[in-house]
Amino acid sequence: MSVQSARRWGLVAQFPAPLKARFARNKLAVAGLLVVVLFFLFCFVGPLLYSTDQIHTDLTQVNLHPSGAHWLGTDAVGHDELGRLMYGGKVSLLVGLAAGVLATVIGTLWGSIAGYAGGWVDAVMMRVVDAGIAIPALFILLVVSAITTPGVPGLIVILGLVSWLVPSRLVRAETLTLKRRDYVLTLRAIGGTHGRAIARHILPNSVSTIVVAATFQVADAILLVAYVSYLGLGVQPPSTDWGGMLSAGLTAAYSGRWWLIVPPGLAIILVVCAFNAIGDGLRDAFDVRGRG
Amino acid sequence: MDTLLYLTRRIAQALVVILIVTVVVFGLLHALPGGPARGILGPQATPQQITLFNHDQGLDRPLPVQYLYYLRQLLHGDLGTSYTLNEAVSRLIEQRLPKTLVLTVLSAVLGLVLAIPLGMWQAVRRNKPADYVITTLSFVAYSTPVYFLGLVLVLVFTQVLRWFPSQAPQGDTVAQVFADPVALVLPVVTGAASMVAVFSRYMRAATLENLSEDYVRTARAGGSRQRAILFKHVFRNSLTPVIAMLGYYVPVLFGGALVVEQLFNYPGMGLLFWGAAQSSDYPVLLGCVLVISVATVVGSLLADVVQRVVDPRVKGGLA
Amino acid sequence: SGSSGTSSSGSHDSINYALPANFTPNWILPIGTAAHLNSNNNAIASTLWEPLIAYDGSTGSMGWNKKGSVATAAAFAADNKSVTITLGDRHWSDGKPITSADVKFWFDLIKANKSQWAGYNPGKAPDNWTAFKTVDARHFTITFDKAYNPQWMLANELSQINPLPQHVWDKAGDAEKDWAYLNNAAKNISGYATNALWKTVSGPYAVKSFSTAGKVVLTANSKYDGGEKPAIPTVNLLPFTTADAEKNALRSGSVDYGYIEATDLDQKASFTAQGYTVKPWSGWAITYMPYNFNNPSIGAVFKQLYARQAVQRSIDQGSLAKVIFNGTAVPGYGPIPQAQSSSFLSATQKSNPYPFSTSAAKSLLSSHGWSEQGGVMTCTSPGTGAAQCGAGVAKGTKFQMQVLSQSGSTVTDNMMSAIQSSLAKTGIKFSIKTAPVNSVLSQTPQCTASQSICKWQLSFFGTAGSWYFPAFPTGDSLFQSKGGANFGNYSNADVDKLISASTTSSSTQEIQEYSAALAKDLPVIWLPEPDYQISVVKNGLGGFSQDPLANFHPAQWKWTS
Amino acid sequence: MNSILEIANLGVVFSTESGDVPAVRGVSLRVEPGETLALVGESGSGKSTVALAALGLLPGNARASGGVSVGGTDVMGASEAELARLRGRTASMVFQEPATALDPLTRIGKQIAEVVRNHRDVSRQEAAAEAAELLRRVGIPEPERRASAFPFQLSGGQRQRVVIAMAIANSPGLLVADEPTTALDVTVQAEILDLLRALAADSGTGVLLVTHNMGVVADFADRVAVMLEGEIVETGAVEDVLLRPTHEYTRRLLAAVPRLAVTVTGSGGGSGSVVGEEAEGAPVVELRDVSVQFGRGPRAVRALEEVSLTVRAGETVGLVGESGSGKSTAARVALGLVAPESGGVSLFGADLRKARGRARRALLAGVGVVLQDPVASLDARMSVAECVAEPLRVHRRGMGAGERRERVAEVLELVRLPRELARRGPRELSGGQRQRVSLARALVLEPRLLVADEPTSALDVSVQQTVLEVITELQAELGFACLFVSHDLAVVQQFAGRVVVMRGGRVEEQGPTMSTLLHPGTAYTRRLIAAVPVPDPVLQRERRERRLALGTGAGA
Ligand SMILES: Nc1ncnc2c1ncn2[C@@H]1O[C@H](COP(=O)(O)OP(=O)(O)OP(=O)(O)O)[C@@H](O)[C@H]1O
Ligand SMILES: Nc1ncnc2c1ncn2[C@@H]1O[C@H](COP(=O)(O)OP(=O)(O)OP(=O)(O)O)[C@@H](O)[C@H]1O
Ligand SMILES: [Mg+2]
Ligand SMILES: [Mg+2]
Repeated sequence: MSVQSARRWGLVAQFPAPLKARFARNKLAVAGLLVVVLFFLFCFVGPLLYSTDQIHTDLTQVNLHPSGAHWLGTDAVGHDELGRLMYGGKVSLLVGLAAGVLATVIGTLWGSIAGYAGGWVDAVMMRVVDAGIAIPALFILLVVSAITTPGVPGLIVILGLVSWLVPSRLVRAETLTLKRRDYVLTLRAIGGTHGRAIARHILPNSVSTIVVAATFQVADAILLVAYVSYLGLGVQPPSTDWGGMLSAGLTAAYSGRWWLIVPPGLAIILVVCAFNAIGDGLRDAFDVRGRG
Repeated sequence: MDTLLYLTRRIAQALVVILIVTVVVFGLLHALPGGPARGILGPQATPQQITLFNHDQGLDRPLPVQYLYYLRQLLHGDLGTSYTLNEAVSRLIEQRLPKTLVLTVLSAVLGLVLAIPLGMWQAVRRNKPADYVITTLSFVAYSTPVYFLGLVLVLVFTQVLRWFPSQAPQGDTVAQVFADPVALVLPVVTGAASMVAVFSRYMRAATLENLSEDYVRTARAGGSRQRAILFKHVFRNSLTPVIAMLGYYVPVLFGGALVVEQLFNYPGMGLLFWGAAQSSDYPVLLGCVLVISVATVVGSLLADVVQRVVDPRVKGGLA
Repeated sequence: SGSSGTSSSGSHDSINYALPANFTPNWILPIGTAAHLNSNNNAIASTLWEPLIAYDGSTGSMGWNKKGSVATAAAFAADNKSVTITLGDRHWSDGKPITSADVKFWFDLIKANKSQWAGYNPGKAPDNWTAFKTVDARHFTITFDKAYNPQWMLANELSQINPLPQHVWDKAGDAEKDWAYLNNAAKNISGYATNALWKTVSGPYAVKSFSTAGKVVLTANSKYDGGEKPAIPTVNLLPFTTADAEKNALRSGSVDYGYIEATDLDQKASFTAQGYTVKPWSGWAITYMPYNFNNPSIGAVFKQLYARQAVQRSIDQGSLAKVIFNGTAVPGYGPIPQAQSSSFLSATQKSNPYPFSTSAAKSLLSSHGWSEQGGVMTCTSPGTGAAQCGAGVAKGTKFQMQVLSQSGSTVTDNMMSAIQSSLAKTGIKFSIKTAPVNSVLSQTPQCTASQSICKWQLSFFGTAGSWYFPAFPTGDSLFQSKGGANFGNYSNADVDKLISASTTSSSTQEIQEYSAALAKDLPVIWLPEPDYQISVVKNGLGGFSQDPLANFHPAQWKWTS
Repeated sequence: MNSILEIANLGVVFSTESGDVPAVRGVSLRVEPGETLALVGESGSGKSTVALAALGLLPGNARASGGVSVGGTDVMGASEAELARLRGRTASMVFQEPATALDPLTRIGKQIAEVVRNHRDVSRQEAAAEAAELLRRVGIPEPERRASAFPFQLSGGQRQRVVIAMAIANSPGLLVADEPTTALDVTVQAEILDLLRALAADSGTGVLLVTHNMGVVADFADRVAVMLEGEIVETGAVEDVLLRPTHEYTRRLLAAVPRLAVTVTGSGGGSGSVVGEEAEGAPVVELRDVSVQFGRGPRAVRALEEVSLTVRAGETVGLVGESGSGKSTAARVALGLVAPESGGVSLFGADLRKARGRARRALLAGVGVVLQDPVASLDARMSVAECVAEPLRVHRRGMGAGERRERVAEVLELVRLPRELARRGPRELSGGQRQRVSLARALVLEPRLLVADEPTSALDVSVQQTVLEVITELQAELGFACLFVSHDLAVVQQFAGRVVVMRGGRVEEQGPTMSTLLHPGTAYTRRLIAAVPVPDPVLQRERRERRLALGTGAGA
């Protein structure tokens, strides 16, 4: 059952068989995959089955308890909460996924170039990364969001731009060891180009590092979206995301309106957990050492 | 000698990093449209007052001049004066930083003290139920937004159970803060939660890796018990990579401190920073970012140095 | 010491008052620059140095509170071109009498340093005060440049005067040097409780401690001989980082006088059960969203009155106040605060000339050459004719606008969502961008169409009310052409005339006309005025009413049980 | 019976993702006190598995059947606590890899003392003193001072001695040594074998020695067991097995062992020597006074100092010397992978450092490279075909896919690899196959220069022989120059026409192989040759005596 569900996921299907098997053996990872798939279905297919108006507010229907008409009640401006969960989930998942991937792509390029070039190029590029790590992301977020409206694409770019640093360090470290591998040296000794070395040897061999980093980046990005929304820098109405829903719901914590807090809170926790578990499973699966 | 050379290099690098930070931060701040004056003086301010403000703060000069001026001030240890708080930035930091340090250091210590044994234990019980349970818990701890976790803790422990006060200690000095240890519990726990999650994962991975090292087999062949091998050998070998991560964790700790300080009414650096961002208080913002980046750089420097102490191999390695 | 961590002052010898979220007191001097003199610092300063004329709402209605003033009478000349003021028989805490010299000291300081002074507005005080003449130790005369409405002069100008202890503070005998000296001394917060300069006070309280983290302890001034004798010996003013932190403190009972947010109103019962009373505190303020009439893309549309009417008619202030604000806001239809009854309010404004109706709004647009395309109203019939879009509106212009709105408040976010939704029903696309309030203010300046900074269209900075008036609610800097706070460059010659008339003539006729004119001409989008704060007050604390000018008056607080 | 080790009908199965691997089947053997049993056999035949089973140290995925008893204790049935009491006292083990066998963060004295205190109730000081004494016994100079060294501060040979010191700390009855010397060069190897021999003689310790080096077997063992595919195929006294093998596999194994000619009468000399002595070809690669330094400051390593050497067309030059003497570095300098600090390098008469772009590529197109480590030389993510085709993709860009496939198949055939292998990944090959793939890649462009760094180090002797034959044939056909790096003097003697002996980054001596190796000009070369064990127990015994007489002053 679990192996099958893992197989259904496209990405896994491309991995060599033992990898897939090793991933499938990690029960948490498979559960994580299942959760992610379910949430994607919930957010993208769910609205077809349970349709609600998420564009207009309805001030006559605010703060209603869960009922047959509104399975999870309504929020402070009259949106159906279950529908909102799907609607906001689209943004959270999309932004998380895209920002995580963007950060990984930038980090991978930066890190592999720095690591491969070495010398002063590496020194300069890595000082930039150090400086990036040393500047609080919050500061960048505040400044950038003061300049431009963070729509969904904007948010993706901003979050991608503040979170590529860690993957870039990882990939650089990986590149540093890979470029000294004998097959790269052999290629250099017979006159192969740098581009070929990076494209044919270094990147493919760091793919495990990169894929694992990407998974964790996605998890972190979803959390970051939530954090950013808490600070009031998230997407704007009529759009929303789970973080925005949660922080808006926080004010209702003492009013007993649990349905405004628990569902988005759980959704965030579950999805972030799930991506972490997948990342963990992938790392285990790629890691040939320490088995058995 | 070697160490000295290494340290000089690292410090030089750190200075370069901080210089880059000041340029970036300064540039970004001044890229903001509108300038701070209207925000600081409020809607009622007259255009004359705004001009006067800009002149007083030197904001009417060309940007490079302002930057050089700022650098010169910095070299004299002067971080400028807050636009809104009627204090020198250095004084503000002097007042707030120790409070935040108390919180973050306690959180970090608590986090590590819990995470390290947990991670080792998980590695030993790999893929057993205990490992799964702790892994799941640490994923949950990591995945819960800090503000949500804090809210839940406040709700449960201060409003329902009433075990702890809802506010962190309200004293202004470190000594006063420590005088009220009960009030420190919730803020410290909130700050430590994600730390435990992250570092127990690191520790688990490092321990697993070390357990498959040849030296473990050698020790076992010499008749050492599992427990002795874990504590005498694996522990120290696994700790080094974890220490290396600590340096880069400083900014994350500060981010967490911001939320904790908000939740528990504890005016420290995080709130100073947040308040300054809200009120366009550039000198304070610059000061805070500078402090955080220096802390990060110093943190990773310290982590390196500690690593050199713990791991004799590192000497001469990376430099 | 961690006093606020424990329970509130059971002894009735003290009171714990929660300051607004994220505000730390940091200025003691009753004079200073705009950056220092915000209303909370002001409130603390006025309890230490009593104002000459306390013109506020602390007695229950807007007027001159003589008990809290140093002056006892103000006699305007028949031509309304000067006033002669009588001081009460009052003394500084060091025993010296309060004399005209102390007022003149203030007058000279402000005259000489007016550009630095927070209260300065060109053409207004002190520019329009031409002379200060000391009659005797307790009488003096101030002459104006022309005739003024005495009520306006008292409420908005003379009320700013604050007698200062000249015998202690006049170190140099030179107004400029004294200003610099005093401002410098005030820059040392840690000296507030110790510096001898701040020990000579005239108000009901003196500073006992003033922590740099913002906690202020006031202690009753035993030498106080004015009308507002302090009833509680010790007043603790407590800073809070966030409203949530403050509410947690309230819930655990460690605050006697705090506040909650509109969204918390349904927890009223839990606060009542804890021995609190919930008392909304409404402000003497209006709330609005300015249009940027100079915006290059949509400014021309904003200039059309029918377009502004369509917008205003799409906003359901009644529902917003009731649902979003939980009843803690009052709909406002014009430039005069409506939470309090006053003689300034016109019948036109009160009766709401543009009641909510999206269908009416829609037909307004359709009848002026707009038609809906893809859900958004689009100008299809440009021109200046009666049934056309109007001057400057090009064919194909879409009725879409963006507001730069203050972040950090759930209620504001909800209100914006609701407005967005109802505007959409009219066919007006309304998008929202949020930023911290300071950022909003910085990014929505007065501008001309060619400036890059002029891209803003609508601005909202009124989570806690957009504009707090002095006692006399004139609109001179708000809606007068080129007014200092007329962000959107609204300009209407008739209104300009009414505004100047309201400050000079001595009847309320002009200001009522001004109220009616702006209620009809819609210089901004009128929005509900939220309460200044929803106070939560320990049972047994009484003897005061909450001042709509948003100042607190500790001397009025009493433990009654 | 009082055998110290008795294994009866041992079977071990590993469970892996791809199914169960039966590694050992029905192995029975015994070791008497004071006796050395050598376990030999082809790579992957289960030698290490037997050794680990003897101490109950099999990894978690192994299932064992049969009986193992050490000093009367049943190892299979024992609890972890019982095993802990047994290990390090009754039986102990020396592992193959000295680099990773020690805890990098614990001082070596403490690690030895730990073993002592595991089994004897002695104070810390006493244990420390004993550790120092053990270090002295294994021949580490200044043992008191060295006891406080960390493993990384020791050379490989010294580290291996520390592991041995740990193993003999409690005078065990049984010592299991799994390839204790493979990672070490011959001089150090000889010393360690002497040490083990002394131990066996002094304290009557029984030794189970796992090795693939027949010289070591001849030097050291009393009896030999030969393993093939998890089973023991032949057992007997060392003279019998090595000199009169009965099983066909044993015979094959012994036939492939390269023998170092030690007298002038020995045939020796491969094809290389034919051209070698005249040395008339044009210089293909030339190092002139090359110095190389790694690192900076006080930790700098001078890897090469004023090294000059020339390889001419059609000639094979053997580069020999002890480990760390700079052989690989010299090869890398020749390839342009390491920039010399001073001195010059020319390739085909041109200065590689000055060549740029197209010219550089043209120069390098004539170079074939086999680097030292066969595992690291192939990208595990490529198929064999892709690996071999890579030089074609770099230099013959116009070549069509079909043509390329043809050429790859051709070369694979040259190195005696079946065509089907082309689709597999490097991980799915044996070590020997991998090394041949790497050779195929070096030959695919028909090079004018082949630089081969230990191209046979990881191979079984039988595979090694095949590979060397291939290179020789090709050289005869293509006439390329060959720089051949090896620490195995026997191989070099067979294969190279000229030999360059290196020591500590300098060229110690060079000359035609035959004359240099038979009449070495320096004491260093003599010592190097004397330390090579020959796979003949009788001959080897004589050689050992002579070597000891020569005096091994060289402390590691
Ligand atoms: N942990 C393991 N898991 C799965 N298979 C293993 C494991 N260890 C060894 N094997 C397999 O068992 C067989 C025997 O391995 P072993 O290490 O005993 O060989 P060996 O004779 O020592 O070879 P070598 O001379 O190369 O060291 C091999 O086929 C090997 O692939
Ligand atoms: N990249 C490097 N950085 C630092 N030192 C190095 C590096 N490569 C080699 N060395 C050092 O240079 C010296 C010569 O090394 P080299 O690899 O050439 O020896 P070798 O003769 O090939 O030894 P082996 O027989 O073990 O392969 C050694 O001391 C080695 O430790
Ligand atoms: Mg083996
Ligand atoms: Mg080498």
